[in-house]
Amino acid sequence: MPSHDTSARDLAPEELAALRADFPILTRTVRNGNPLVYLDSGATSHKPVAVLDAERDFYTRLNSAVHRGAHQLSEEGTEAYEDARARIGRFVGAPAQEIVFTKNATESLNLAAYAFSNAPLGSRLRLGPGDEVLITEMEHHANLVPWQELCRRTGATLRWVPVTDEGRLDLDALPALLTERTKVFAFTHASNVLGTVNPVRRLADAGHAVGATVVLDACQSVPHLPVDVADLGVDLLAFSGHKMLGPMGIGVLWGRSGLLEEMPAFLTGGSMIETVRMEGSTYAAPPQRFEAGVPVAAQAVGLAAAVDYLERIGMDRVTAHEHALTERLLAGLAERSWVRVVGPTDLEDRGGTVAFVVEGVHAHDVGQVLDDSGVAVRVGHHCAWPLHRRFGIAATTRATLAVYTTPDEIDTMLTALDRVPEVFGLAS
Amino acid sequence: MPSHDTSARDLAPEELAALRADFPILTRTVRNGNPLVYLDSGATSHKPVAVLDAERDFYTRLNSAVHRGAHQLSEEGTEAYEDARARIGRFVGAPAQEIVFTKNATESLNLAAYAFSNAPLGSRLRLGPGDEVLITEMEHHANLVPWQELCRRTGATLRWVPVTDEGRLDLDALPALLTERTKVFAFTHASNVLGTVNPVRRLADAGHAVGATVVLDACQSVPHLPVDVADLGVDLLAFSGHKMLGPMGIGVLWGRSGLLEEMPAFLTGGSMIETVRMEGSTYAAPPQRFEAGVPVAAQAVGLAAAVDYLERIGMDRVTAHEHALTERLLAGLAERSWVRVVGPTDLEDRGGTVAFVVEGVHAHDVGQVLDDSGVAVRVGHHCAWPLHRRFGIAATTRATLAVYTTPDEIDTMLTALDRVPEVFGLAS
Amino acid sequence: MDLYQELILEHSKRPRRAGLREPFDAEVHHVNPTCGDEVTLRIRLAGDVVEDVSYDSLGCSISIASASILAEQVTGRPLTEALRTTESMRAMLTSKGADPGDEDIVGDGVALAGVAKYPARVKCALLGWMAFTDALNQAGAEIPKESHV
Amino acid sequence: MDLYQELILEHSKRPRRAGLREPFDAEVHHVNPTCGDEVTLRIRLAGDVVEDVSYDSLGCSISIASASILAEQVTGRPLTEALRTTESMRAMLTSKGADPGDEDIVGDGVALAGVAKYPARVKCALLGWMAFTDALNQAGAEIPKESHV
Ligand SMILES: Cc1ncc(COP(=O)(O)O)c(C=O)c1O
Ligand SMILES: Cc1ncc(COP(=O)(O)O)c(C=O)c1O
Repeated sequence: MPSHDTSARDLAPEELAALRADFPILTRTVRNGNPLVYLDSGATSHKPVAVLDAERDFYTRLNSAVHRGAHQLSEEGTEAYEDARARIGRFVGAPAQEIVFTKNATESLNLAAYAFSNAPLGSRLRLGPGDEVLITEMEHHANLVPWQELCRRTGATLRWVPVTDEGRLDLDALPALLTERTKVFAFTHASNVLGTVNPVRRLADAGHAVGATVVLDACQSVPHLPVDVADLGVDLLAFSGHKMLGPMGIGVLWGRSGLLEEMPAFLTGGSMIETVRMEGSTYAAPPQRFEAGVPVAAQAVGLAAAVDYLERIGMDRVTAHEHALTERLLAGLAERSWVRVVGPTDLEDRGGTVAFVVEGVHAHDVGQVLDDSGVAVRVGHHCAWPLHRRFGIAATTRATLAVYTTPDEIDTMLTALDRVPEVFGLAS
Repeated sequence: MPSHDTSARDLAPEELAALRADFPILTRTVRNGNPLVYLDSGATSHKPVAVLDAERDFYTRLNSAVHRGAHQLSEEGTEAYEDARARIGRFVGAPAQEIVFTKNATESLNLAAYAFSNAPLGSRLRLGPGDEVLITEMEHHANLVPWQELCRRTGATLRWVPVTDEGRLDLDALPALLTERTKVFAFTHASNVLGTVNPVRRLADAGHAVGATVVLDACQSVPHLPVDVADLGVDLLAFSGHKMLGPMGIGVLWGRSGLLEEMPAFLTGGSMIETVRMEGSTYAAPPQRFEAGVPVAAQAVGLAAAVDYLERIGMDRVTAHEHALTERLLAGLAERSWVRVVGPTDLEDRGGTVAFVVEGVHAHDVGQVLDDSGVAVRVGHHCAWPLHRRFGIAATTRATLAVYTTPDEIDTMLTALDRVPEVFGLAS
Repeated sequence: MDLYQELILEHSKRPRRAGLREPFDAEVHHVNPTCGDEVTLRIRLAGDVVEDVSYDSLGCSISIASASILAEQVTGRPLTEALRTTESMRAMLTSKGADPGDEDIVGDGVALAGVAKYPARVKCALLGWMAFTDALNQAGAEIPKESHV
Repeated sequence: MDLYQELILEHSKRPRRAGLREPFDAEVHHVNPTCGDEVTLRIRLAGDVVEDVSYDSLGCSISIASASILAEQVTGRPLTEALRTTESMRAMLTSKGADPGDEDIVGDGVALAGVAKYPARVKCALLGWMAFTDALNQAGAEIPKESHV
């Protein structure tokens, strides 16, 4: 993880206990009456009561079609919605008008990708044959398939930065790949499999040097690291609410105002128009241009409550906490010779996502044994199939941490993991 | 409204009172301490506690990335999500696998429209110059702008069925407009301004007779009428959860399986793939093909609870209740010579959406006076600007009813309306 | 209803200086996408002075009254004064009710102070003023940097 | 863990009739998109009899064991019997635990009955059987209408 976090204090046991009381699901028991040990926050995080209450409060006090009414409910609802936008913007260092609400990061990234085919012929943004889109081999399908589809629609060519055996981007390969033909350079901030945190600023600068638009998938960073869009130097940035203690059904696309301004509409309909005639329509300025339909105001308010919650803890401390847990987990796995971590095993530029294989046992079976002890991890390719193929494996077992994860949970998982060689009769 | 509803019993006062207790927001006061009289359910409906509880229950017991995990939480979450799909499907007479979850009707309609430009060249679905898309002059922008954009992308031509002075589709004009060039015929089931309920079956059959794909905007029918996709005879049908007592952030696209099967992917990313390689990907069968990203499971479960709620009342009775209220409202408006209803003034094939103008007073001002008495209506063009232009007006005042609306609320609105001539000094 | 002061109803019924006149240096057309209200506005400058503001306004009483007040307040005034008035109106209207408006600067505009408490109507009251600023820009008038209009 | 019966581990470690053999009438390739598991499966028919099922399976113990049991149960059997076994397996696996399976029909397949309680794993156990049905279709075998496979 970035070095500026190391000074922040880890969460004290009492603090952590108090915080966990805000997440009712953590008291649930699962298989065989075991307490739930949830190590799948990278797929979706749990939500504190404050977030659930904020949504419910919207529905029971302000429920209305925001930006579409002049009555008091709609006025108050609109204010709550726009206030949420401003707070979420501040959280990533962006002015409100650069925050576009979508349904999830996947929609955000598709919105970005479609811009390069919906832009009128002759526009700077419009791609065509000869143009290239550069991604990386470690992308989540959400930052991979939309670019394949863009290339299919436009005749542009997709290229990718390879990944090293250590699970880092192969930066030596970059100069040959990033050329004046590269119109879009899209990559992830933190890998949802390897845990690798990429050198965003350096990559963004390299992208800009050749005139590319730089798109960042920040799904696995915004929930875990302090993120400031100005520092990162990218042009577009996507994340999901549900992975950062917020509700399902809301995502964000941040964009530099100049760029958003240039981007064509994607989903069209109500609330995103300027004028509509049967013969043709004109569209509103961003962010409204990209928010067709009755806005997801309850979810926006819920996400703003999540952001408040994280800010009250302090993102530096969230990072420090997860850093300590990651260290504990990697150390525990290192002690088990039959486990191989896929991704960096050092803590440098690395987040709390740890994928591994147990030699000779399929990830599904590993996960099942853990589940039997109440430990919820994810198994499979984690929507990063090409990355798994790169490492010659079909599936990994992945533990992902969040602010509410405890050291004891890491230990429980490690102990549960020791049943794997037993059950499958490996010499351990 | 359709004649088959007339036998159903209206809601008795005690029933209505009991039902209203399920909607906490209805006890709210607004301007000047007036009780809220919410006549803007056409924009978004309120949500009963059962819906809020269902969502919260998901978050506090089953929260997980459904279809993405093998642990118990994800298994139970997935079951809840797929069970919701089945219940929502049953509500409109469709098998689960024909129900696609989107974020709202706007996304559903865009998904439909993009299919006709994303389909590969040579496919039956792919539009090009010479092809036509037929819509109507009474469409909501959500069923209008996406088709304009489709035509822009493909070179196809947009045509529209005009509206008569009475606010009905001009069916005499249909034969000249619906030809073998028409590849898509998209229209609304119930107008969100006029209240008109269109003869769907007849229009769908006419569309099919020329080989067009028939798309129905059912946003304003599914919440208010019994809807059965088989009876309607259309190919695709879109609606939003938030207008039918459900949460924000979820919509539905229903499609005939054969057609969904043919349709290309729209939003791409995780969960919608079959295989992914850097060189290219293949996609899952519907409905998964159209649900990229971590599914909105909490919202699906909430919407299923809304459907249960409506079914417990019975959609025939919902219709009967709203029918009686519409009659009362239209009668009250007819008594006021300074009010002109825009749309059918008889009750035949008409829902509980009533738009009107007060001669000489702008809708914004009418709405403000109503708001001052606690009556929430919508003012403006209601995302149907061309329709307003057709009637030579910039804006209307619109009251829309729901199952929780009371006769007293209609009376309160009518009384509040009488202040308009006073305030603006009209001779009334 | 404090929103509909006599003065506003007065202006909306008999808008001052309404209609589109020649000659003009710039014409702009602005719409309010939520309600479809529209204003077409022309300005004529004579050196540093706003010689004429003429307009055709389709909208609610607030937007028509506001355009009428605008025309009354800025016509015949030096550009700097007109801009000061515009800035004061904007500040008052977006103050959520905190700024009651300065009658010496905005004249009848103070009657619109109540609009600030109705966020959905602020756009109505601002429509004419935004069109005016836009028209000044298009006419190439020099708008001092400090102005936030 | 009742999921991992001895018999299953046994089959998954030493899958019966594994590998791809010639000659064959049809070859299919099926994947489980959630975990990336894959099976390539070939069938060889001799009249009404399944003469050979050969396969290459990349997956978890459940999917490999299931393929192994499939090969064991259907090889050398008349098509109708093989289809009955397939249908019984499908019914058992999708029963959520209600159907314990009939050993007379599915043989070692009963060891997979526990999988039905783990919905996310049902697909693993079905993978081979779905591939088998698909292969039969591709080979042009006549599958009676009543079969829901
Ligand atoms: C007829 C009609 N179609 C489509 C829509 C769009 O629905 P949503 O904004 O939920 O996508 C609406 C409501 O806004 C509507 O009334
Ligand atoms: C790195 C990364 N990108 C994108 C996504 C997609 O997020 P969502 O499914 O919320 O759209 C995810 C999570 O699934 C992710 O981990």
